[in-house]
Amino acid sequence: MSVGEWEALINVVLLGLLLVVTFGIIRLRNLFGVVMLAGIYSLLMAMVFTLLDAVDVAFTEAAVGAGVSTILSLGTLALIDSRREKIPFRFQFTPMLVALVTGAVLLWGMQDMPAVGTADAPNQVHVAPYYIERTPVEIDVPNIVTAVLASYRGFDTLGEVTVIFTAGIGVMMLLSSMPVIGARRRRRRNGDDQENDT
Amino acid sequence: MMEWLGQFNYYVFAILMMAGIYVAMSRGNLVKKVVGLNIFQASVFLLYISSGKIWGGTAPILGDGLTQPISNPLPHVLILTAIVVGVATTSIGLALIVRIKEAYGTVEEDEIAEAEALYEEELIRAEEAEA
Amino acid sequence: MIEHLVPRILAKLLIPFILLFGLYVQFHGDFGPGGGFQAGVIFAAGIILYALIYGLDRARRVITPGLVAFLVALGLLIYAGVGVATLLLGAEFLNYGALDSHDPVHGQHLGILIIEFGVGTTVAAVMITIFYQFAGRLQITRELESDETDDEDGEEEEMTGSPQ
Amino acid sequence: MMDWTVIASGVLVISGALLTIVGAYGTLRLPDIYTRLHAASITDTLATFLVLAGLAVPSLVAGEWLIAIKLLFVLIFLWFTSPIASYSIGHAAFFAAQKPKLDHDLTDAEGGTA
Repeated sequence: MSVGEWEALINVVLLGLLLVVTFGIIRLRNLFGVVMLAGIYSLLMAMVFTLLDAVDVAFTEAAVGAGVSTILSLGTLALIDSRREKIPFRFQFTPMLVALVTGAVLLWGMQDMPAVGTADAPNQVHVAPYYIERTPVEIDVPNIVTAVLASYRGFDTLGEVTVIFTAGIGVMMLLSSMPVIGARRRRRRNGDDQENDT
Repeated sequence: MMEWLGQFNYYVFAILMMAGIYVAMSRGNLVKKVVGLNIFQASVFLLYISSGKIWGGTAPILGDGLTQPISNPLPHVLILTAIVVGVATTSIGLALIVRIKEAYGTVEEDEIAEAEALYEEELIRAEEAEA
Repeated sequence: MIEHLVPRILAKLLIPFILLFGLYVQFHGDFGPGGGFQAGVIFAAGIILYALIYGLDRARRVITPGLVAFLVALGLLIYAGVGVATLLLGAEFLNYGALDSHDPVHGQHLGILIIEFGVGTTVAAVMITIFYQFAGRLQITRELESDETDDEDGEEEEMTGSPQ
Repeated sequence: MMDWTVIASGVLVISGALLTIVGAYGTLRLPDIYTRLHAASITDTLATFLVLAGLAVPSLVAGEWLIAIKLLFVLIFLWFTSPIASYSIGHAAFFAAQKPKLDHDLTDAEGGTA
């Protein structure tokens, strides 16, 4: 077997594990378990990315998805003090219909796409060779991803950094005021009392 | 050489996207909804990265004596930024959940709707009492 | 708070290396996998580990929230400032070739290094901010709850008003 | 590259993978959290050592010291951190009042590994 075939085989195994973890997330009611499975999902995704030659992306996914994201989710769980989902898993028609329609549309649209990993696919022959050929001449850094990220598409990255900045400010605004516990919960309790009175 | 694989990655992408939509729509728990959205998001990452791969290729880092083909670096750039932006927006969602929990005392969708209905009812009642 | 002796010692050993690795990823991003986004997250992870093990108050004393809020804006300003600088030097916005009048390729190197530093600063500061906000919220909510119940003496951590 | 390097690295990696499978099986089958932790932490230390050693063999033979040194750093990092993870889990389980299962069928020797 060639290197490519081994890669494809490992790819299939990892994607299978990814599917198993996804269905675990759907079925599980324990929120702590769900957050942990989401972390495992991110790690598996990082492994798939490594296999698919996206080392920078895998690096980011492992640090962000499995590290920071899990810590934030656990912090949220500690704050909301909710261990289990209230409603057990049951089949729901409308979401399933939407999901099935989405899947059908995606499969229909994917018919024209080339097989995964072919070297003569349209997106491999038009733009990519330009970056691969021009980077050593114009930018001269070995990592093409960095060159494209920071130089060719620097304006795009500026926008992304602005989004992150805005998100940070947003979290600061949402969480830095003194908490008013149960502003609407108390009302609700009063409402319940009134209902009981009548 | 790799005909047996075909579009397997794209099928997995479709299934993951369906799963993400299903979780985000059907579960009442807000934390689970956010996790569902993350699955949805990661499925798109998988689509992009898969489309850039060449079997037997190598990572887009130039070196001496490189003979293999180089996978497409452009999807990597797009997804790299998307991941970090994704966690930033997820944290906004989680912060909103925290505020919802503080205000309503619950993170279940139906209970929030119930509390909100009671609250509005009470507001109307208070207005009527004033009038 | 229970004293965790073993993690404390290990954290003392590991945190400098985590921060060092963050810097390596930051400035070696041109040559290998890495760059501002990853480095920022790794750097923030080091600080978050410190806060998790030694307590939020001590972390806030080392890296003050004011400093972090300043860094959030500073990173973005560095990035946009490079763009303005290239404009002033007579090239297009974010065309780093103008940064070095003799050798455009060297200018590109310089530009990439600076804007990656800006990206790293903003990402690290935002991640630390988000963690501080969540952890500070947790601390304050716990204190409020222990005030409400009053049946157990709460942890004797000084309360600093808003979790800024 | 000579043939024996491939064999040596293959043997090391595959034995590491087999140990990982044993650890995973133990994590599933053992009765309580402490014994499961024991199974998992064996995987963390010995299996990662074998896999990383297997990866280091070809680069050492090819004279690429930098790769081997990086792998050594990964190994040191894992050896420092994964026992801490195991310690923290065990600590948390103990303070969450998880009792170890002491079945009368278990002998003392097996209880000692828990």
